[in-house]
Amino acid sequence: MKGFGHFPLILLSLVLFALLPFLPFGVWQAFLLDVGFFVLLFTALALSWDLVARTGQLSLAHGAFFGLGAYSAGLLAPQLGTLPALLLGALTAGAGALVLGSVTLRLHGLYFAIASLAFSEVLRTLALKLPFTGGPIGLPVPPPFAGAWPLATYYLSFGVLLLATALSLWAERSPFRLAQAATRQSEAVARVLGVRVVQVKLWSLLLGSLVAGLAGGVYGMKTLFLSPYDAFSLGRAVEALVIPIFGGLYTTLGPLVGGVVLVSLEQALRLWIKEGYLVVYGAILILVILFLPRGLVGILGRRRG
Amino acid sequence: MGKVLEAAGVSKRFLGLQALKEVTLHLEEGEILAVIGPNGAGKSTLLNLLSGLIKPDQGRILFLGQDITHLPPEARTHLGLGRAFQIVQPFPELTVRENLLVGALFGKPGTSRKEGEAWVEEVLRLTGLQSRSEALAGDLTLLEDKRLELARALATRPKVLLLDEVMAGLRPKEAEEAVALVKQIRETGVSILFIEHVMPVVRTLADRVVVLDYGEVIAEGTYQEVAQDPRVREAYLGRRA
Amino acid sequence: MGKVVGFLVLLAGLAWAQVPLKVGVILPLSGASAVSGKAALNGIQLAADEANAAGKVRLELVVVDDGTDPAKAVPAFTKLMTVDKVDIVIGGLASGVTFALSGPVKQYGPLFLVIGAASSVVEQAFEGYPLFFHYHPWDYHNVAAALQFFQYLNREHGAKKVAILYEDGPFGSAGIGVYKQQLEKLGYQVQAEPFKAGSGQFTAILTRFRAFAPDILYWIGYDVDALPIATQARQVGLRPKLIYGAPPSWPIGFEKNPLSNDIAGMTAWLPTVANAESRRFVEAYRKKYGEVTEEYMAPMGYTILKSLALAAEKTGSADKNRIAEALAGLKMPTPFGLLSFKPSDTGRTKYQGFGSEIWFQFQYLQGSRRPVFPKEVATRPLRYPGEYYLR
Amino acid sequence: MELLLQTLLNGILMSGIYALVATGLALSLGVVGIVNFAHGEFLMMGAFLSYLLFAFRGMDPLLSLGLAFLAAFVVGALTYQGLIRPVLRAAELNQMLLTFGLSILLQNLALLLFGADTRVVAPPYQATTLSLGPFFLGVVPFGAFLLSLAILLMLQVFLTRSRFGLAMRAVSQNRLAPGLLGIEADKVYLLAFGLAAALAGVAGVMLSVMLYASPTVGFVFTLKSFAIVALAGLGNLKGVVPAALVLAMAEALVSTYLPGGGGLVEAVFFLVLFLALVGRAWRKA
Repeated sequence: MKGFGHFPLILLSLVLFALLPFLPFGVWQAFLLDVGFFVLLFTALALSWDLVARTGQLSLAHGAFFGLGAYSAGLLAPQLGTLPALLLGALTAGAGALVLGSVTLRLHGLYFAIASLAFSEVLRTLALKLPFTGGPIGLPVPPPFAGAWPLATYYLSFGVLLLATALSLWAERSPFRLAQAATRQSEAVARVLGVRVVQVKLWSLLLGSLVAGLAGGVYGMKTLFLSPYDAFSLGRAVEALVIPIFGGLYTTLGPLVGGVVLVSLEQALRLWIKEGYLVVYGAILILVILFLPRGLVGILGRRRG
Repeated sequence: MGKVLEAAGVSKRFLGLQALKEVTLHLEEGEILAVIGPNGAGKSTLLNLLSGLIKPDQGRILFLGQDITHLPPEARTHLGLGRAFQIVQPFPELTVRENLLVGALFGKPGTSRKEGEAWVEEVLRLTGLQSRSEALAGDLTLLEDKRLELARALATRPKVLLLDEVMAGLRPKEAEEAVALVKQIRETGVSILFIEHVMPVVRTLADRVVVLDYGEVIAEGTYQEVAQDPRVREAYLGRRA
Repeated sequence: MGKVVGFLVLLAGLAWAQVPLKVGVILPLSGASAVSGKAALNGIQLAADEANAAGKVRLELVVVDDGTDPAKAVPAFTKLMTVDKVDIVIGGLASGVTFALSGPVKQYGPLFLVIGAASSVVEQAFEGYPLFFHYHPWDYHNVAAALQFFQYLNREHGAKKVAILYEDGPFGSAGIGVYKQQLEKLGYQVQAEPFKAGSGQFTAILTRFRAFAPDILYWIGYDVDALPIATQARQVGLRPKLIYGAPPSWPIGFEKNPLSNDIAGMTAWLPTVANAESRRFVEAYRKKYGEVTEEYMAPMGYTILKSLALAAEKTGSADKNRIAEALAGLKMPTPFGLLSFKPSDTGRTKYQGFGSEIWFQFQYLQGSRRPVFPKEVATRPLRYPGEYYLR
Repeated sequence: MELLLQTLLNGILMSGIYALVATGLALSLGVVGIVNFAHGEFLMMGAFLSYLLFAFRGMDPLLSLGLAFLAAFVVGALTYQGLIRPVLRAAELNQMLLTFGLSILLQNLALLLFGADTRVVAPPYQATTLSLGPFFLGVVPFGAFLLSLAILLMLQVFLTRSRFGLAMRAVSQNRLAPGLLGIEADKVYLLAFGLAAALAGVAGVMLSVMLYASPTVGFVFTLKSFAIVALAGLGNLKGVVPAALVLAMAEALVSTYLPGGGGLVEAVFFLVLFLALVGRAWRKA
């Protein structure tokens, strides 16, 4: 299908990120790696949101998937080790997504968004109240692989992005893309044309939540500490939605470019403008919508869908 | 010839309004059946029931002898029951070819990408949409939209096709073309049930006509037969007066 | 503004300044803890000015914003370590963010002077880290100070019932279990209810408390809750003899609101505190910023940088280990009283600056906050019961 | 029994202000078709206006009400002209990102101008309380409730009696195809968006007296308003008041009767919402 045109660009940026620890940035090296970590992670989260949005489900539950993954991985890592804990974290998020998805099948657009928001708020309260989560005080998380390898978190984050990109590219270049696009544009018509809409929606939500849960797990291993307000943050869910719109919806390249630009931009603005940097950030969002209605990738070509 | 599609005593209420009342009708293999009736007679409800978008309160729907009353729309499509909508609803962000590909790939489970693409080529040719195949569906003219609607239903390779006022809004010349197209589709072995307002179209196209009024079947027969039926005349004229 | 540049360089005018010292400052200048963070930064900058003017050391501050968010704090801290190459960092205001910094701190090994982060979870995270200087009291100190007050209220005023409202985030919930247990040990009957900070809705909980008829209404929350609690207690007809709160800061203009009258609270410092250091600080602060601060994080930041400058002066070196050594042996008067470092009560960390002794209780009396407990610092007697009861 | 009645009373009082804020949101959603994430920032502006006039001019917040209405209306109208009108035909998600950007911008502008501090006003009647037998009634919440009700009634009259109001309802019931956006519709949109902001501005003044003014005061209310509007049925103006009542009651009952309920209020609020949305969707089919 389409999307071949951007493939070299996607590949190039991935290679750049893979090599980032070895590029000569001098004193900025470590700082860029830390920024890079969060760029990769939040870009992956944004891609996972886009993957779901392609079916027309506007998820505000990505903060919840992120939090589910973060807490499950954080709780399990001491017993099971890093990778199994991350995997189970992702699966927990996936299970949450299937529960959410199957009861909200008939909700569309903003109704789905608000139901998923409500879901997220309820889960946050659970994290706050359950006896084994550390409650409001928070949960310490061990670093990955007992801290043996300093670049571990960076490459874990890179791995999450790689997975998100691979899933997104697969979805974009297989018939699944048509099923998603048909479902988004009209569920009734899609069904009459034989698209198994329920499956398409649930699969998309499942894949998206697995990536989001994985991202959450890696996040905890970087910050070493989770609290319900941070891990289940609504702000993070919103960021996951802002990035794809900013970069260009329903594509792989859009969230990728959007994530790299927007997350780095925020870090840079904070560093150089400091007070009131979010005023500039807000203004940039507005200007992009007004002048680049298809997002940043709108500059590259006119297609989407 | 046997019955390919059958509605047996189908009823449906909406919020206390009786939209369909024990409707029984059938479609013969290879036949073109028209369902007509004044506005609000329940024609669209009937089509939605047949294609599975809504479920009947009572009665059964049989397709090729199989009870499909409780099957979801996509499963009916997989069995070979296709449908085109009255208000054309292309996927505007996909190209014409991609629109058809949706039907071709998902309409029959197990269709390979290659088979699907080949079939889409054929449908494009049949419906005269080849030259527009790479255009975004959102950019089509009304006539092209109507063709796409038909083509997309056809792409699912149906044995039975349900058409919902596909001629509405077309100029006489364009309608003539569309009629020819529908006849051509029948030639490929597809049985057709269609809803129509435009009477000349019904006359030239339909082998048989069923008339609905207030959710009930009030007449059935050839165009000439039902046109003579006093109840039909009353239903149409009485309301207009 | 000069602040438009990413960092702020303060240069002493004295060319013969002896010890040049680059200090990283990582504070929440945006996000939930921005009020405290900015106050702390003001105090730090004031102290840096003074130290540079004195001429024995030359301090250069590199300030970064942690955004009250681990995802922003970690890169910002790394930048301090690797780009700005500082050996000494002042920061760690919010507990969650400080915890997130524990990994990078251990990795880069700077001298870490911690201004806030009262949660004892943070203490566990930094256990065994040799260059960890924690100035602010731990949460168990806060609990101890408040309990002392409760003991006094019980003994002297016959208070028997406490209703506790605590916000359900880490700030309000951290010590709640201990509080309940200890208050009951003191002979109190306790009812505790969580609430969500900033929701402003207390009528329901307060209505329920009415049947309990508490002597003391104790709320552990933020500045946003101060006024709603004061008004809604009256509106549901709850009449405690004392409304007592422990937010990190109070609303601006609250003292001018008659509803604040007789509300008591706990703080480590007030601009009216009578010690010499505090008066000097207030004067200097007014001169530099043109206003008086009410935030205790301002003198806390001031104190930290002062102590650092003093230690650097004493060693005459910029080496972090030698400065740490000097800090460890330091005895210094501060707006909070005497500062000296000792191992923490739990023994987990070696250098704990202040303890429960810096906390005192004040009351809003006729438009300003006056210390009322303990006796050594009290400038007015505690009004008990308060006017919300007498009404 | 007394406790129950007092609880119900508390719930009813709170529902007024919820309904006022949510009605504004429903107006912009139902008439203009815009999901306005910056709605809470209009509220925040009202709260700050009230605070500033009180702190520097000694003006009673009651007098600020009218001013806040006008000021917020103007800001809303300008927002429509400058930002919303250009994106009326854009995809819904684009509109959402735009209003989200506006929300961030306004909130942080306030932060830059006024700092993050919580600010309070002190009118003499702030905590005045009526006691009716065993029941207590705060004058300010009661007044805010009555005022909200009055404003909503006036809005109702405006929508059903005036020409513009009728046009507005026509638009909300049968949203015009974007291509048919005529001058009339444009005016209707402008008016509706301005009105929506004005309602939030007035609510902001009330909240400055009941709670406080700060850059983030609007956030909770935006969130709850979205919940209420969704419960009412998106853009359904008539459903807003009952929905606000249901959610306010749920909150009051939970925090009164559930042990530890204060911490569960939000969760219950959203649980009710979730079940209602899901339940309705499955029943309808």
